[in-house]
Amino acid sequence: MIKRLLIIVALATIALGLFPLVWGMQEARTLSGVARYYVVNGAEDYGAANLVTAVVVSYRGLDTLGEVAVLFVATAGIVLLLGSAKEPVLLDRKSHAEGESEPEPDMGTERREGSPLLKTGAALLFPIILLFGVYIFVNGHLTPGGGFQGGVVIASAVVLLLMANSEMHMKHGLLNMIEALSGATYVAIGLLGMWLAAGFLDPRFLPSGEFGALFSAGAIPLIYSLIGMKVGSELTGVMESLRRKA
Amino acid sequence: MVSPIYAIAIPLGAAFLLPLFEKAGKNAAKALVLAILAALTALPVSWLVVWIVNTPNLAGLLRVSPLAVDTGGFPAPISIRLAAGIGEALVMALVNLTAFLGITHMLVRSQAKPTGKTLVLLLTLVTGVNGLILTRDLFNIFVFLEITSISTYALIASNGSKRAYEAGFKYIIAGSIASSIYLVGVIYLYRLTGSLSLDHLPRSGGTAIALMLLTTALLLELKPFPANGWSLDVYQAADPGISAMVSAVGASGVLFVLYKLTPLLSPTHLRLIAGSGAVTFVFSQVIALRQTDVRRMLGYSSTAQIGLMLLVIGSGRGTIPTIVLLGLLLGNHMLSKAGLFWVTDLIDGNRTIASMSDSGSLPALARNKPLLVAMIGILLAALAGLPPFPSFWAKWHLVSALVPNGRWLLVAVVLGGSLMEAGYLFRWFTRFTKASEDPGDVHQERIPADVPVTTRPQTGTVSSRSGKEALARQAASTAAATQATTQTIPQVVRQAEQPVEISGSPVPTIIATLVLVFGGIAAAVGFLAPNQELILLVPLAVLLIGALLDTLRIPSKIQLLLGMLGIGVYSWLLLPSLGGIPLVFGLLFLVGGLLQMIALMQRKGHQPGLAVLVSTLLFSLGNLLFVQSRLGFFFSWELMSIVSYLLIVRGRAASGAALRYLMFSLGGAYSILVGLVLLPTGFAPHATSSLWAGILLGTGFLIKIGTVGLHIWLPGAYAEAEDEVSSLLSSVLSKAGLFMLFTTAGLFIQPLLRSVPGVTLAYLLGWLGALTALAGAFLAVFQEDIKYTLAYSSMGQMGYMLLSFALMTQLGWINSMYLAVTHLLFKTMLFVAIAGVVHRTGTRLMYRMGGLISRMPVSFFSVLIGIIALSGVPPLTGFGAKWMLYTALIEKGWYLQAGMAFFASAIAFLYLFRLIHTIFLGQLKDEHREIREAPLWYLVPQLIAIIGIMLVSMFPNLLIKPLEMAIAGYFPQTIAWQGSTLVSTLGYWNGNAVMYVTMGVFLVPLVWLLATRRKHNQKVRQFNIVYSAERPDRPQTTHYAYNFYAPYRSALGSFLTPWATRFWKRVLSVVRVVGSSTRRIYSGDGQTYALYVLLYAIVLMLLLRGGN
Amino acid sequence: MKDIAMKALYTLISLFVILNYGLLLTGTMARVRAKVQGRIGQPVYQPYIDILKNNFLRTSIYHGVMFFLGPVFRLAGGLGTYLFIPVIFGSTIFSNFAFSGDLLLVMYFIFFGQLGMALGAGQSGHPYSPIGVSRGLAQMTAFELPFALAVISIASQYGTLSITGIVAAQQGGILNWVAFTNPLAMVAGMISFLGMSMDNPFSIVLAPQEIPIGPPTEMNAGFLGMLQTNRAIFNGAKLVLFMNLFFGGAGNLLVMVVKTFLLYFYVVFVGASFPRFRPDQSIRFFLGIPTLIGIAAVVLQMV
Amino acid sequence: MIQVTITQAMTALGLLLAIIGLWGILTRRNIIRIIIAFTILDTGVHLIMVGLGYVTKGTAPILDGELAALGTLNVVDPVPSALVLTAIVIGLAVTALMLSYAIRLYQTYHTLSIDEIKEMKW
Repeated sequence: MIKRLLIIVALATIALGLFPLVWGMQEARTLSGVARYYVVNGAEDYGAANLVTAVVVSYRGLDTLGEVAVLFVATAGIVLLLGSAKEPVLLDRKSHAEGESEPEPDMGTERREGSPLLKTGAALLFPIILLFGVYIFVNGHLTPGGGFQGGVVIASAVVLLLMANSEMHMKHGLLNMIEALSGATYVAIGLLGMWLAAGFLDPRFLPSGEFGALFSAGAIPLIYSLIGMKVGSELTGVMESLRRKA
Repeated sequence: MVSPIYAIAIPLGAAFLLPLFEKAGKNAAKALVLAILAALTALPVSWLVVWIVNTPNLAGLLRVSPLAVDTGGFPAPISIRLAAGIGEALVMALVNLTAFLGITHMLVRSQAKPTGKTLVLLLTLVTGVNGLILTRDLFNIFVFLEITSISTYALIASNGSKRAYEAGFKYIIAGSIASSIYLVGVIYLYRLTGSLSLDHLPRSGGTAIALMLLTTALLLELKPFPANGWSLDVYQAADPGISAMVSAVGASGVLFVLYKLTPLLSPTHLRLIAGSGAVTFVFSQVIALRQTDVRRMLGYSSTAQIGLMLLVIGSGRGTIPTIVLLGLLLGNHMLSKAGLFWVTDLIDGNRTIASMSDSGSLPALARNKPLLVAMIGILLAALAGLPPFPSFWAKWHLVSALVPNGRWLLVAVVLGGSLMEAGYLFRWFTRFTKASEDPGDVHQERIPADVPVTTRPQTGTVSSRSGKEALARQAASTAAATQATTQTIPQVVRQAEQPVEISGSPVPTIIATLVLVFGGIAAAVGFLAPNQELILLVPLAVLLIGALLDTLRIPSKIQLLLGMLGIGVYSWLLLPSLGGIPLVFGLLFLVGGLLQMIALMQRKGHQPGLAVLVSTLLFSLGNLLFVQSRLGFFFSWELMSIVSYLLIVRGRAASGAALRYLMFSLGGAYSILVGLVLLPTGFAPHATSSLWAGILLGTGFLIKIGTVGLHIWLPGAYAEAEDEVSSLLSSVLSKAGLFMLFTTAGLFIQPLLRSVPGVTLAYLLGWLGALTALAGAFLAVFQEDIKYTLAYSSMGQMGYMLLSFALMTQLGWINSMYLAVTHLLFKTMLFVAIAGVVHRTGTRLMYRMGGLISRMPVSFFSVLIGIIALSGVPPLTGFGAKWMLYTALIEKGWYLQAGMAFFASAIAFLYLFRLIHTIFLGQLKDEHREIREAPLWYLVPQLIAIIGIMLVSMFPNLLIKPLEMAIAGYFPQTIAWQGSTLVSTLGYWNGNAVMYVTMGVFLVPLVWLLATRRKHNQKVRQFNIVYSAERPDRPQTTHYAYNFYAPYRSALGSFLTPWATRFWKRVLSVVRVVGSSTRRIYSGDGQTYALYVLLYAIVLMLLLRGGN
Repeated sequence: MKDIAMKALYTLISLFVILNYGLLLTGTMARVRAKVQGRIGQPVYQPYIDILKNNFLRTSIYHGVMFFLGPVFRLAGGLGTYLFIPVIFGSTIFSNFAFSGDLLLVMYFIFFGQLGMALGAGQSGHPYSPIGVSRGLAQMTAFELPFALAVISIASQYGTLSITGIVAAQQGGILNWVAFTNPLAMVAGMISFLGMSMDNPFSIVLAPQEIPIGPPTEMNAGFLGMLQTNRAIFNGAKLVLFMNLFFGGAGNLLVMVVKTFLLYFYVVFVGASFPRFRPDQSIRFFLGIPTLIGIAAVVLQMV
Repeated sequence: MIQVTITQAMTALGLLLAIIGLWGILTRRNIIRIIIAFTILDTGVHLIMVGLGYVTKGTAPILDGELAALGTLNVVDPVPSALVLTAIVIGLAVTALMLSYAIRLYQTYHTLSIDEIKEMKW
């Protein structure tokens, strides 16, 4: 009870303490600081129409590399947690001498087979969603969207498929390969930027092309594509791991 | 120079590719990881090398322009910048080295080796930390923070244990809240300044709250007390290899980020950081005292160390740059803490080493794996901040920075916490260094259970029937018990000596230890060189050489000979350059030490550590004689303390006593530390001084002397140490404190002593001395254990020296040194003779001996001379001391002190007679009928000491005149010489004449008796006495020895209550209760921890408001 | 050379006088005590007979070297103590060896004999000896405290520790005695003296009547004779010391005899009037009132 | 009448969400609910970030014809958007990891109640 009271007091304090900060913050009338620079010079610097993309992939490219790494770390962590660690012995279960490969009908809830509607719909939609995902990351430097968004869309396609076919499994080897190679290539592109252009992750070692075209803005589309593939494969892997154990 | 970008790009790329390498072969992946970590270590080292080569001096090195790299092709505020300055390079090198060793450790151990994803996560963890260190962008910091955190979250679960899952989940909850706070802080900061680059943030007032949010989040990531319950579970539950990485590597990055933020922060922020660190430091130490799981204890210690570093970051500018201080502390912490975690991993067949409980102790470890134990000792010493390890120097400079600013609370926190830390760390150490029969706690003296304690005759005689029966029963059972113990002991030992297996290779731990050692030596050279005091490192060199000899298992005799040779040469070179008081004490320390070493020659075979420690101790005592700088002195003093601790801990049942010794020594050393810092211009003669410096220094020295109230370490340490070592401690080492009192008084306290508060101090000191003399004598009277008797006797004698010193008159000081010299001689005789007796009889309990005069006449003679010299009976040296003492006291007008001293000296008769009687006179025991005289190596130093005593007795001016010269000029002359008569203002004393008269009056009756009675004399057998109307046939029933002064005990009643011991026990229990009740806040509930995190943040924000 | 010969001669005279005086005093007091108890008592010359008898016994049992040396130590202690005290103020013959040390020397030399005796008795192996020693030493520590305080008080009063100096300061009339100038010190000292004499009520150390207990339990024949000789001399020495300290010393032998006789008579008087204390009682006694008196004496000198 | 700007509205909403999230983290017993609460907290923070990046009457920072008509500088700040993108992904990663922890905890402790998951303390 005291604890509950303490929580209320704490949250009230936070609310009261931060509210003036929130409420008193004047809405910006115009851009200032680095943002102004980005907006003014973004197109010129990298030739990317989507300034957010320019910021994400190039100006603050290191953040994005880190972000990819975070996702990668989380994937690795999930695999470590759910995949490789020793199987705990569950109540009222025979010991799992058979090993890891068998999918467990776990948690007392049987995994149901997808309905015919879901199955058909999934089969129909899967390539379209996949294509949509690719579209999103390839055009990341021009329109809203980018590697992460595209990757997530791709992963959602896979989720759909997995929901439809409970017995289906992704090929881990292939996923790993895509993940590893796209990640490594990303780093390599970053290094190329350093060696061939002005700095690490500088996309301008490729020609910037015509402003607004698909193949423009240096290596940005390339990077976004790699990110898209990596994110897609990673999220797929995550889904697969979670599903297999849960 | 290689760009810092590779430090991120390469490991990250490798991490991405690692799954593919894994397919190519497990070893390929492992090799790749190790190679990358090696490269990461080499990278910052290469920068450092270039900088060092290119800059002429240290100051320039600290101002070297950092190696900056912008990403994305644009300069900093627009893009993210990485920069590596000297600090970054230093921390990176340390982090990567530790990580390299840590992963190597996990790969070469025999338990679960990291493969696949674990390896990937370890690599990303290191990458994240490198990123944290290098990046100059606030949001980028967040990204790397998350890489580090998420790697950690996942790694915790790597051993797949239930507890690890629990710990990990709690960690995530708390960590996520901290991240959210950080994000809010970053976005506000961006909104207010329009920039995220650390180098381009304007310092404007409006950002204080945003900065505080950042600071709070970073602090929370650093696990501050009390918002850190979740982190401690991690240390306990996770794989020790992972714990080491989390503790050593993970935290360093965040810590460095906080350091990077400091230029932006206001003094209020910094105060909050320092305060947070201080609170964390002290409470973590207090709670750590109560831990039973070593890993959790190490976890608390980690938290505490981080707190200390926060304190350093927050407390601002010091005498040396903060980054150097931080580097010292961080490097020390990382390597030692990781090393200790690895150790628990290495010897953890049944988790025994990771337990603080008695059942979990490993008594056999020290014997089976001496090198391993030595390694653990080094790691612990480094962690506890003992010289010469880096944190020792950091501690000195930290306190030097805090004291002048008057931040007393922080000083108290730092030193108090360090003391507690040393306490629990070394308590763990004793768990596996002690012998199996060692109870491990501190005990007054051990009377075996076969003595009927309940029927202790209270009125002092055994004439009552029950008393006699009890005595008879006791005798019978004693005999039985002795037999029984001799039979059972081997069994006990065998049972306890389970084989201790090292699982896996200790090489990485050894490398970490060596890096620490060499880092410490390098630091020592670096800090001592500016004062031209590199010679102070001689003891360290001796220690290293000795350790080498020990590793080669060179017999102790040879080692001792080498040591004696070394000390001889050292004395030859050093002593002629000294004069006055240092010369007197130089002779005392070095020549006295040589005398002690002779007795040690008795040891056969290889005695690990014995010779090297003794030699090192003497060399570090030698340091005290000529050291000039404050730091140099403190270094030597602490070195002396730790070496003597190690010497004591070698005793069979000494672990508890040694720990107590260490605690008091360190407490004293910390008091001295503050006192030294308070001295305005250092450790050199000058005319001004402060009262507090005097008091603090004095307290430190008084602890070493064993002044009453601060003495409770003394009896155990002297008694439980090995027998010859006791002699060394009592006769030589105990004078170190006295010497420093003389030195400080002579150099800079003297002006103070002329002032009014100084006079009061000296007066107090005098009373302390008198009380010490009295308490020592009284305590000695009632001991059954011979070594405790001698130990308390030493304490009493030191009391006289202190009293004489406090007089601050010519005669007083002469007497103090006269006592010091003669005490060296007669205590050597007594302790070494007793060592011989104990060696032969196998017991230390006096009532188990008796009648040994017939078996060990030389030892008896030595003890006889010793007790006469000690008691002050003319004509031997003791009387000179008494005469000078009382004369000086009465001259000074200290009448009551004189009365007390006289009473103490009368009490001394009691224990002295008891000592000689119960051992050498009375009835010889059956089991001692065949024993022989003490070994020759014991007799030699005794004879030398006897010769010394006799010489000084015959010709007191041989000693007194040089002493008079040594202190010439300090005080007005109050004594005069008329021939060989020493004349004071009150009386006179002619040592020669007394000697002749005594010899005359002794010889006359002797000749008479010989002439008249010789042919009538009839020697009878042992039992030819009539006692209670029968002839006794058992020595045990007839030897009056147990509870010898029972009437005195009953007469004194509650006067004998051990107040000091009680007081210190109370102090300890208060600390423990605080620890126990404080740790209740760690309820184990993840949500409660989250609430703490939140409340902590709120409190910090409120404090910021209040501070502005 | 002549000086030394003369000094030796004087010493012998001094010793001869004190020995005979001591023996006679012992005999007389034994007689007095007997009278008090309603007995006739021994002849006054009995101590002479005892010593002679003991010295001419056929056998003397002995238990070892230290046993043999014990009486030697004891007698040496008695002789030495006596010889470091100037007996007659201003007399060359009776100045003894007072030039070698002051009051402190005498106070500590008292221990010399006691310690040696205790050691000798210890080797006998008889448990009663160490029991006696343990009681004796324990009691000694207690009564020495008020005595030491009294001495300190006197030393501070006269600014000297030399016995001759103290006696000299008391010359010129009975009112100059310490007994009157510093009565508290005198009281403390005289109570200590009772303990030092080991007569009732502080006689448990020797427990002479009931059982043969005390340090000399096993001493016999020549050893005992030597102890008896010592008792006479040592007693004399102590009496002289107290006379010098508190009662103005003596200008000639007659005064010395009168004063010491009265002093000894005081001990016997108290002894005959009081029952015996247990050791712990006597310790507590001495550490109580007499010590407080001693402290008061010292404090009076300080203010 | 009080003029509520978009920034104010968004940040206030974000704060409200964050506090709701914190409330959930601190009071819910079920681990899954705690995780959900965590995502709410995250969303709140993200909302604050985006809200602070709003520029009055700004449009999306994509340089196309539409924007050229409005004037180049009339866009919202692209930096918070970029940061939020990163933050979202990181939040996702943490959430996924928490969920896998939840699975493991359920398997080892056979409960999802955080009350019963406190084996280690002090």
